[in-house]
Amino acid sequence: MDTMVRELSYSQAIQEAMAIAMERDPRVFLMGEDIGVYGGAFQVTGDLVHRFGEDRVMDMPISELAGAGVAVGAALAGMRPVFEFQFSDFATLGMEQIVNQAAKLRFMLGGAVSVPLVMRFPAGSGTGAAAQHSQSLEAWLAHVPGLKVVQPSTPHDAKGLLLAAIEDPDPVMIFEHKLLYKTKGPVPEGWYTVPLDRAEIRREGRDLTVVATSIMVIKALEAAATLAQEGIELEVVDLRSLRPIDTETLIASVSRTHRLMCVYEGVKTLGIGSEVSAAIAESEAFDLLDAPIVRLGGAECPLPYNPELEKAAVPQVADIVETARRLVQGRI
Amino acid sequence: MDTMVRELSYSQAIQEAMAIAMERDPRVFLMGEDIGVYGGAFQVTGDLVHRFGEDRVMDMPISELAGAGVAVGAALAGMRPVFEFQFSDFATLGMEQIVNQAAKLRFMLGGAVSVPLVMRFPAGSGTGAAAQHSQSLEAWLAHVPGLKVVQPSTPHDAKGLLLAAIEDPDPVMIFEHKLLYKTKGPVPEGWYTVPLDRAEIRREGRDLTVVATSIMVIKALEAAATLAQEGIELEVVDLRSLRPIDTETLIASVSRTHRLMCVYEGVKTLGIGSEVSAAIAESEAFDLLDAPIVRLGGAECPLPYNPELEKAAVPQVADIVETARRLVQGRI
Amino acid sequence: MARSSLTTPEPDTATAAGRLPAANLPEVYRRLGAAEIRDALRKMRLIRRFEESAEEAYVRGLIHGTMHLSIGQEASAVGVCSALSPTDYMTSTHRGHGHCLGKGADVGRMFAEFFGREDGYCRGRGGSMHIADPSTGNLGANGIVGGGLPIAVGAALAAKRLGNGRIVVCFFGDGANNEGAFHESLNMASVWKLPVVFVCENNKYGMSTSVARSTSVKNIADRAVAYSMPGVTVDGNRFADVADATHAAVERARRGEGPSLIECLTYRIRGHSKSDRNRYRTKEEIESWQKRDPIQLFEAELLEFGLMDTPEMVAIQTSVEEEITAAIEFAKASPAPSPADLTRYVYTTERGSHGHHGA
Amino acid sequence: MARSSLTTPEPDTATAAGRLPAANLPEVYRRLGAAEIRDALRKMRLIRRFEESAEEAYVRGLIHGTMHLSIGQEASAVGVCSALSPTDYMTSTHRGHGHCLGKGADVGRMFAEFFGREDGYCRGRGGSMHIADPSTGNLGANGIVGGGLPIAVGAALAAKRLGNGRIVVCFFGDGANNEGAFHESLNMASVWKLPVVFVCENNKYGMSTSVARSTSVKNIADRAVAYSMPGVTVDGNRFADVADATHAAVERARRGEGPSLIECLTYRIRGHSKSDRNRYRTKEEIESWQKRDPIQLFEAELLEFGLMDTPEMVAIQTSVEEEITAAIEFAKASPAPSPADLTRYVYTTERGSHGHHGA
Ligand SMILES: Cc1ncc(C[n+]2csc(CCOP(=O)(O)OP(=O)(O)O)c2C)c(N)n1
Ligand SMILES: Cc1ncc(C[n+]2csc(CCOP(=O)(O)OP(=O)(O)O)c2C)c(N)n1
Ligand SMILES: [Mg+2]
Ligand SMILES: [Mg+2]
Repeated sequence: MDTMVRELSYSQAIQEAMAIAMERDPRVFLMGEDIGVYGGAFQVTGDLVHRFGEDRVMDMPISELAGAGVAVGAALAGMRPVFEFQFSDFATLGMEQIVNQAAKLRFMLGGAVSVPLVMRFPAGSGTGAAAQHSQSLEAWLAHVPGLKVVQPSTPHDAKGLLLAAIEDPDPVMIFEHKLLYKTKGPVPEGWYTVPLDRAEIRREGRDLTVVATSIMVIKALEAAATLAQEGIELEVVDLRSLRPIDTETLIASVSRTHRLMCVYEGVKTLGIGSEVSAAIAESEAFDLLDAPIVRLGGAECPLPYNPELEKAAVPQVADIVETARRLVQGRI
Repeated sequence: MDTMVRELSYSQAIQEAMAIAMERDPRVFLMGEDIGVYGGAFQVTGDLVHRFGEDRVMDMPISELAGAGVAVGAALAGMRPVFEFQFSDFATLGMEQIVNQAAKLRFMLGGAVSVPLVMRFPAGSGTGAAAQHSQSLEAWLAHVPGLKVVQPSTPHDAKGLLLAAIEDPDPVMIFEHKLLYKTKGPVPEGWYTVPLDRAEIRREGRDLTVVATSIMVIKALEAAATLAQEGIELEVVDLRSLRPIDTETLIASVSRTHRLMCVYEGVKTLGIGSEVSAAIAESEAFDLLDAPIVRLGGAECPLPYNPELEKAAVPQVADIVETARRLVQGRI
Repeated sequence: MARSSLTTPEPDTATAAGRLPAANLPEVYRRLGAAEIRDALRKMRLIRRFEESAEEAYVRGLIHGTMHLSIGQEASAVGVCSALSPTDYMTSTHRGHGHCLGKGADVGRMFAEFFGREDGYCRGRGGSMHIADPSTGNLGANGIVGGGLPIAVGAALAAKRLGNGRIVVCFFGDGANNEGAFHESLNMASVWKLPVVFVCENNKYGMSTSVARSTSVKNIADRAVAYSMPGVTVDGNRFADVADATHAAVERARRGEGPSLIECLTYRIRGHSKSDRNRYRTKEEIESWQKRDPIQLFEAELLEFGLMDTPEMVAIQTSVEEEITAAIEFAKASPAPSPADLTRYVYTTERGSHGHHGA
Repeated sequence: MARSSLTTPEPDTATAAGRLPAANLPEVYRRLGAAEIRDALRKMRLIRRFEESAEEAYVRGLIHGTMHLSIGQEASAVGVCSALSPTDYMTSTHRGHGHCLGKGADVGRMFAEFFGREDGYCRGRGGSMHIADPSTGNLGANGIVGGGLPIAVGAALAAKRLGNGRIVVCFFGDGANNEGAFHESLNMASVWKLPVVFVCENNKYGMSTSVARSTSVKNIADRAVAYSMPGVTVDGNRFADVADATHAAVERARRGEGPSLIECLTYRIRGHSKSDRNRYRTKEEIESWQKRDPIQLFEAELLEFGLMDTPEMVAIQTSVEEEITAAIEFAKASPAPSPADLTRYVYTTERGSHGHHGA
């Protein structure tokens, strides 16, 4: 189909989703710091303010806690806020409202309310912005019942997940990777959704299941291409949904490949790969495993400024290739 | 020894540690909400204000973010703050200072400073205080390099870990369980420390390693006593240190028992047991495992008010007994 | 607006309302009809008896956990609510029973919640600290000090955007006024001229910490200047003062002129919660405030102005007693939630076995 | 205290400092010796040239990441620092190069940090946004808007407890003044009467958002009343105004009378960071502020009052150029950190292979 070949960047795809949602539903509005005339720190909202006006593309004071809470209150009172944290690191200031309020209100009130809000978190390293502007904190929120958490790796999913999130009656947290914003890919026109609870197999392969998230999906696919030349076939699964985790797809994949490796940028300890590993180790797939479950995650340090150190702090393609090879060859 | 048989409650042990530290080191002071004349929401600081004065047992305004940051600044400038969050749930308001500042400052400044502070978090459910006063959020902080995170399960360790934490040059986070405050146990007099990075085997057993944290250690020991009557011998390991995790002790234990179960109160998904499971599944102990690694964690919901629901939301002794039995009998 | 010059009222020397000359008849009595005034007094009684009964039930083990009683603060809850319409929103606090009843909640469903039952406002999941009644605009108590402030601003933003004419009342305590959420919320509400009335119930303590030890300004209402909004300090134990100040702020909000801050000086007679040993205040202080009981002050004033007579007041008490008794029976009869439903209500669209449930 | 009646100065019509009658000689010139005044001017030049050179280095690819330049704000950094002693503490911001140099940091180590090298102040781990120099009391820039406010209060608490006579200066921006951290920090500092001087560098924008759109009060200094501390608004482009206001606040702090708030009205000439397209302000606005260049104003004033002559000023420029050139050479020659050392400096007591390291 014609519409399928159109390419957009990840950030254009997100912007298009927001525009479509605002066109369709007058309750949808955007809130964040410098998302209006500035267009957002990563130019994701771009020129939307000129199209939808300042009431629907709202710059807010630098007040992340109240900002997050305003989104909660607006959602309770009939609106559909899409809130942007300028960097995911600043979520540390909004955790109270995200975790104690947004995530719990429906439950605490015995189902009397819903909190239909979306929060977007530009995350990840690779921009030389050092320790307070480079974190991947998605695991925190994936630990919290009441939230749904997704991490798109392609422009297609960035748009489809955002539209699904806006339509969803519950709070959905979307972790976007800053280095993906400029990556391009096919994006259908118009309105469509991608399910908030499904992993996606990006490449099939018999030797090893690699469960990756966000930008690591791209790196894992590169690693898979390299290893394919050696006859090693990786099955690359894009986890995509961190809460809930699509264990069904993961178990099915591991049952075929008998080996599992998790690749993610967040700090290794208690990062999302720890959960994937534990979910498989406790499942029926455990008995089918031929090798230890290996995790490649972020280093156990804050993100450094120096670019070489920064690269060393998160898994790179070469690390994936090397570890996957050893794993498949029974050397781990 | 005489001094060993003296029994104190968990909260008395903590209070004694604070008193000893303040006696020894004039830089040590306590900060928190209602820790002075009120004695702390859980009476942990008790009468210390009368002994050490308001400058060293400082009530603060209800300002968790700045409070945490004041502790950071005071630590940088030569003091040794021991900060109490009244409930661990309110850490959501202090995350910025804990995670972006306390944890990262030394690294970001290339080792030019240290941040010797201690934060205490009364955590856990069982008091009927519902979803915003019952969380177990230790996994969040255990995900953060730069922090050390411990969870004492006995009065002995509560004192020894706190003294070690106060002596430590880096930020140490201590998660205390509210239901443990009144439990009693032997506590040596005077100054001693418990290492911040070591797990402790509480009961030896050949059939199954149960790695538990905090109050779940007590429950696991009860379960072990029950199962011993059936001839099932649990090895109960008190994880105690969540960052770093003492994988050495865990691997050694699993290598003996060939089975692993993790029991913790925090939400199951991405709770501390997920990390323990993943660490073992990736270690040399993997090949020695005879059964899936099972996690018993908190339910995937906020903590409910109704007492029956509240109990159902966290692992109970009967759950541990039942799951351990099935695991050992090869029924999982 | 009732601009009281009160700072910290000296309770024992304060003028009893009943001795005011009729020329000073507070506006509220011209504004409200007899039925509304009767309703206000009845609500104050109902709140008082509700909390006293809850306290008894707690002692008898029918209620677990903890509870924050607002006995002594009924004039502020009811005075504020008397200026609201049923569709207006409210955010409340951990000390929120009065707010909830003031806004129109049903006592039976409140007891049921305290008893942890399915007919409770939160189906037994929330308890006292999360009591809410969205059907009367109450978006909920909050276990987080200051947690309701940003939510109120958000609801006001929604009301403004949706143009539904609703306004929002946001209760918070003196302790909460030092949270960052206070600052950020008042600033945003003012910048965006949102229809919200911030009501600080200054009962002199945040748990054990007095305002003097926690707050670097004499009157919390003085902080309003930092947000270019009107701020007034009123006698929070006097229904009429609270009602008049709120009425003015509500009118301003409805006219689209933005937020206001009202500080109600009041006092909680009971301890902070069930674990309070009252070490931070004196018996004398408590007693001096008991002499300014808001219900007694209100009744005295109504008698003085000839707006109600004693038999009517007695009738109110009787009907309140009946309502409380019936409510407790209702609550006791309500079923407890089933542990099988533990994870229900986490998400609106529930996966797996539970499917969708109606109310 | 230099209590300026300035609100938003109209830059093009403002009186050039040089035309002030000598009777109006600002206090600072009586207080500081010739060497100190010279040092202040030199620091302003050094900051300017440091940032211009860093900008060039960025374009040439020697620096990566992003950078927040304070060109146009040098008078506030140096004016404030002129009132401090070397042992006093400072917390700084993401726009902190001027603060850091003002407090006495070495340009070579700063460049080395920007180049990500081991001789950098943060051994290449921090970069521009985390530049710090504890040896001169600078506890660090901060990537979190408002992040330094509570830390400053904590350092002041420590200074008070340790009785070491130090005071703390806390820089933050107009944008930061709407963070909860601002409110909580000023309140605590006031309640505890801590020796801290809060300096708001109001450069009219927080990134793209003007003060008018973000802040519900005309002068940020007016928020001081909410914390019962003195608040003044000064011309932040005029060294003398900043220095006098800071001196008064520092004296107050040293006397144990508590904190103050100073608002310096100033302007950043460059974009917010390297990604700014300047869509939120006009060329005319920028140009009008360029006419009030703080270095030029300062030089004009010094000439007018006969406190320095042109040859001296030229000599300063020359020596600054030499220092910058040498510093860049030093920085370029400094080794890059080894990836093997990735997790060094996470903990003070390092386990495993690394052991302890000296500086
Ligand atoms: C963020 C947060 N910090 C601390 C607490 C514990 N706490 C509950 S109520 C309270 C005192 C609140 O004081 P105030 O706002 O004056 O309300 P009052 O209890 O006097 O009605 C405290 C400290 C909390 N629930 N939330
Ligand atoms: C908590 C937080 N929110 C947002 C940002 C992104 N950010 C960096 S600087 C800035 C503007 C700050 O404005 P101001 O305080 O006025 O300082 P200025 O940049 O004008 O010097 C913003 C929004 C941040 N770094 N931290
Ligand atoms: Mg109070
Ligand atoms: Mg600014």
